Amino acid sequence: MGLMEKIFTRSWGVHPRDYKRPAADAPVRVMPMPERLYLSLAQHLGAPARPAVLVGQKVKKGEKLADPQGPVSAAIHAPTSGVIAAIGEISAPHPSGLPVQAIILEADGRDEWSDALTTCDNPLGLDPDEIGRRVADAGVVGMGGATFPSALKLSSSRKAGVTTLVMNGGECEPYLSCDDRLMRDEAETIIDGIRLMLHATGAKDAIVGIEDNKPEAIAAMRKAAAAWGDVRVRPIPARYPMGSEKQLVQTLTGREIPAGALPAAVGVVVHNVGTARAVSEAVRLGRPLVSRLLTVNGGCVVAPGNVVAPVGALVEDVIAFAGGIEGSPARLVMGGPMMGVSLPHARTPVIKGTSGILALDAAQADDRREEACIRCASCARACPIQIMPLEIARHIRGNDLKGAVGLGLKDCIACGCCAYVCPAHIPLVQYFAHAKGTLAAEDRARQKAEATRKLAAARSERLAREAREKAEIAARRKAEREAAKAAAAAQSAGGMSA
Amino acid sequence: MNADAYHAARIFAAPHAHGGGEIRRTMLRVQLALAPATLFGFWLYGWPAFFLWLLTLFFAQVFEVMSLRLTGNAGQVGFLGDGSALLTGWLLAMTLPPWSPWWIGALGAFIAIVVAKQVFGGLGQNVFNPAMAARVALLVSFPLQLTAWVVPLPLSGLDAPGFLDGLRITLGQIPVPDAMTSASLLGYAKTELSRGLGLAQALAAGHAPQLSWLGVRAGSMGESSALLILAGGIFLLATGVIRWQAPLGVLAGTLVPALIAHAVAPETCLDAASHLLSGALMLGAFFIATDYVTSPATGTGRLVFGLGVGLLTWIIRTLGGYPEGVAFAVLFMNALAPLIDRGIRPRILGRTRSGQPIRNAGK
Amino acid sequence: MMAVLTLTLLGAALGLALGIAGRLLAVEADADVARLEALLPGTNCGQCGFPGCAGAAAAMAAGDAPPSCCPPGGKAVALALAEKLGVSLDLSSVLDEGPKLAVVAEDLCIGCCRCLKYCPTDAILGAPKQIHNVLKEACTGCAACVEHCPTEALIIQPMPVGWQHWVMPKPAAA
Amino acid sequence: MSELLLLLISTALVNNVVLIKFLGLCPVMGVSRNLESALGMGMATTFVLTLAAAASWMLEHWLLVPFGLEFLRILTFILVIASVVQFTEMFVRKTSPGLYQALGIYLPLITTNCAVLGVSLLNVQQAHGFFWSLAYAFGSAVGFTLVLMIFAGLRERIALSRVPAAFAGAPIAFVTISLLALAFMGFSGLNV
Repeated sequence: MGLMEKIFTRSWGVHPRDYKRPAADAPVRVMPMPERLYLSLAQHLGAPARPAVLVGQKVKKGEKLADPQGPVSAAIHAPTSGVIAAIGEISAPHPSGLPVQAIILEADGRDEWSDALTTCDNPLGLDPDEIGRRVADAGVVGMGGATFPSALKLSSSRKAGVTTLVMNGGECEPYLSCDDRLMRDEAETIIDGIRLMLHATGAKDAIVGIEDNKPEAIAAMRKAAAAWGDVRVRPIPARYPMGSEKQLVQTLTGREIPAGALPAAVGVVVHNVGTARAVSEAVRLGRPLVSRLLTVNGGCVVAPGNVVAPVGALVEDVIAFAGGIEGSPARLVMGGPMMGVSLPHARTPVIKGTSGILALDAAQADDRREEACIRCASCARACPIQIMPLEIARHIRGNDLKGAVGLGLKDCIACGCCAYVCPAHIPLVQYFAHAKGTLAAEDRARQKAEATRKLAAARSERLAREAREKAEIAARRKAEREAAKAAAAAQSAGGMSA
Repeated sequence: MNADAYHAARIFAAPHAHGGGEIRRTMLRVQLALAPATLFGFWLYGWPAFFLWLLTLFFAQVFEVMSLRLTGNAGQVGFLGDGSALLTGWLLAMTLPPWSPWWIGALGAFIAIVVAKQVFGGLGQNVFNPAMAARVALLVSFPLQLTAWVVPLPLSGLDAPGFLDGLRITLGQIPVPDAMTSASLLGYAKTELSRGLGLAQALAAGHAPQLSWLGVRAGSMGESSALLILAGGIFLLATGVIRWQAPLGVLAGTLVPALIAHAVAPETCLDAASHLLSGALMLGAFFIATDYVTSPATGTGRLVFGLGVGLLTWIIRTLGGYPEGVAFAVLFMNALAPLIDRGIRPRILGRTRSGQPIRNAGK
Repeated sequence: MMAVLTLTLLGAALGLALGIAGRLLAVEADADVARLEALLPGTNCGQCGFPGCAGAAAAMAAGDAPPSCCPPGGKAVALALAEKLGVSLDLSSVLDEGPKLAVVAEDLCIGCCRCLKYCPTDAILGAPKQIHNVLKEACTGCAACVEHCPTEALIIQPMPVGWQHWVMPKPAAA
Repeated sequence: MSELLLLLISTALVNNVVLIKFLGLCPVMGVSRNLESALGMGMATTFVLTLAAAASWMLEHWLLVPFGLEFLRILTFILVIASVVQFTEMFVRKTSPGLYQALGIYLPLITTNCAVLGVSLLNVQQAHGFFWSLAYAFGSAVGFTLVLMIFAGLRERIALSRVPAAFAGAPIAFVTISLLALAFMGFSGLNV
């Protein structure tokens, strides 16, 4: 970056040291099937899946283990053949380490595919809705990390009438190289998946955005896409968070997504390149999403590289396969270093959205004491959505969440640029996460209060009605009695007069 | 070690990486940028200037550590701390008459560190620039001492005081001889104007603005050499410690009215070069108005802030009762900074300036 | 004499002007109580010591009760009330240990159905001689049921937090 | 015209009613917790100050002087000011209940804002004409509003700062306003 540029340009984002190589250049290794797999029922955005198998049941690879529950949810399939050992709790791949419901599958070692898989030789001849159905049946979710159910995204894009399919090959997070590797090794499959997605969404063309620090991937994808006029490969400048939806769409199409809206608002839908591969596998081969390529990297990993791991494998097994740990890691992270979650321990499973497992040494994690904000506004300059992290964090510190929302807290995409550049080492993202969590909890409390208020009102109404009915009955009885008495009196009087 | 032996020490929030920036390094860079002008000042004004500088820094640090002890925040970063108190002391020393007695430096350090900074909660919490608050408080309280500028010694016929004499001057045991003091250019112009003399006549006698570039003239260390201060500022710009908005604003805020006024009334208004090169304007533009803590946080805000400082400086110098106005201007704009920050915010991506989601113009 | 006359006339004139202005700018007695009541949980659990939420709202509007008087409402309700009332609130005075829940101790419940009729939200399910159950979604943790259980089988516990609803702790301030 | 402008600048900045004349400190300390109510207070005070100055000028020149009742000046001025404040209170309550609540007791207390009476009396003392009185009052009120808003902005920032417990609240507000007064001293002697 030239001197003049450094002084005068208003640039968003950061240029972190990427640590991608040598892991990106090492050939992919396929992890042998572990003895037990732990399939979290909540490995996608939305409602957890509902188990469709019983304990003790034998399953084959690719058979459905759990059904989606509700509109935003995804099915889960068996990554290998074996027996359901239990349905119980396991530590979630989440900083809290709180338990999550999981299906525990004992592998039988034969790894037999189910013979009920629906293959298709001419998927472009299928109805777009049928493609969506098969993608849903395969339990495909967004592989970039957000894990939004892909079928839902395909069908809603079609309804919204999107015109452009943006394929995210940015992979801007440092350390991670699984998308890079996938594009180098399986460009043909990815392009096939992209063309299926074009068909399913009704979009006219697809743009594959790849950061220019992956020349091999760009070359491979260009070669594979050359045969198709509607798929273009575009190198984009390497800069974090280029892979974020809003930034990617703006860079590739020049369109700015309105706050709070989906990319569909500007006629765009964004999918990850890994998702395209999963879609192709699901539709052509009928194979559900049961394993994925992920990067094992970080200063404490003996042999960094990309590993094909079954969904449900424990993190410690994956690391052990990748050569194990040297030294003592300062942090164990699932996902990238900028937005990934720190794990409490390694006995937690790989899920569909796990793009990487990082064992970072102390220098890489850079865990330093928080100092006072000097208002240097480095964070504001780094922020890709141009909120003022320093001001928002001040308000959160002072418990003024309302003020924080007014300053744009809800626009924050939690990319971590602000905390990355902060010279005072203020955990800005933690402040924002805390505030967002607290606000969500308050929302839930408010909704519950609304619901219970209705219940209470219904109850007092019921009590009032019961009291009223009781009173009416009593009044009727009394009236009847009086009438009877009067009748009797009249009778006796009549009798007397008679 | 095996992965299953790992247990997180606590809950870590993302990101799990850091760019490596440090407050201490930023402070160090600013100090580095001040060094050339300061060394030149030592050469120009001799030992007393050095002692005053040393004492001011010393007292600033002592008061900083004392305050941190009292508020229970001490000992976290060692005696030298984050270097912010040293920087404040340094900036204050740069604006004081170099032969001031020691207690001016000590009192100034007290006002800067304790009253203007630690009382507000320490680093990053103050709303007024500590060095400028101290400078204004001193000027208002001790106008005599604060305007006793010595003539630079290398050019004067008088002998420079030696180490011991210098120490005694700083300790106030030897009064500064009248023959060695002189008004600064701005002060001189103001006095002459009030005596009814025109500037052309007044400035003919010895005050040559060209000397300002070299800085060989009466004044504080911070105004001695505009050239060296400018070099320091460019160093800060190049290392990304400061950005261009505030300095440009200050320089333009003074330059534009000075050019116009001098063209209209050359007898009563100083020329632009004198304005830019005299007093604390250069120091203010590159080292004071760029103070992160007390200036607005946005680029546009900093430009507005700088323009305000520059314009007010010119107004006070030209129309006001004080010959120099940078410190007052900075304090006044410091007070306005929260309002500027409320008024000028960057447009959030996907929203209009008023905060509403944008319409789908791109579709 | 002149002075008295002047002052009297001046006073009368200004008084008249203000009287007219008062008519023109009259503000109807504000519906403070109703607005406050709308913020309260509305379960009439009585923990505040006033007869129902309406009573508490009236007391707060009259200044007889602090905005922190509603235990089931917690911090959120206290803050909302304080804002409506235009008073500052010392948050440390609000006891808020997060949302709570009544739980039936299954080994103690005798299925007497006595608690049922005291629950303001009908959150307790039960039939005679059957172990009762508390509907998590409907229970406000108001504890109205606790004292009516003959075997002390009803316990108020903090609402369990799942990982989806887990809130990132605030950074320990440096 | 330009003289009038200079008078405005002079009263607003150079001879600022709050920081140089030290009048009306009570609302400055009391209603400067947030910017919105500070602005409301400033506007209400501007209204009262200007109207009171006009009314008191008329009172002085059409009633008190002709009848030789100058000894009633303070009494009648206060009466007029109180009425204007009453009217303002009704008006604010009707048009902006939120502001009414935010200003609280300080709204009726404008009556005892010594800046209002002070400016009216200064107008008499300095024998200003009617429009000159209005401009003087308006300029003073603008200066008052300016200080109130600057101070509110500073206090909003300080409210979220880590002020040591011993200085939290009123003490830090006094330290701040003293430093603000130092900044305004730069305008002293301004030849406008």
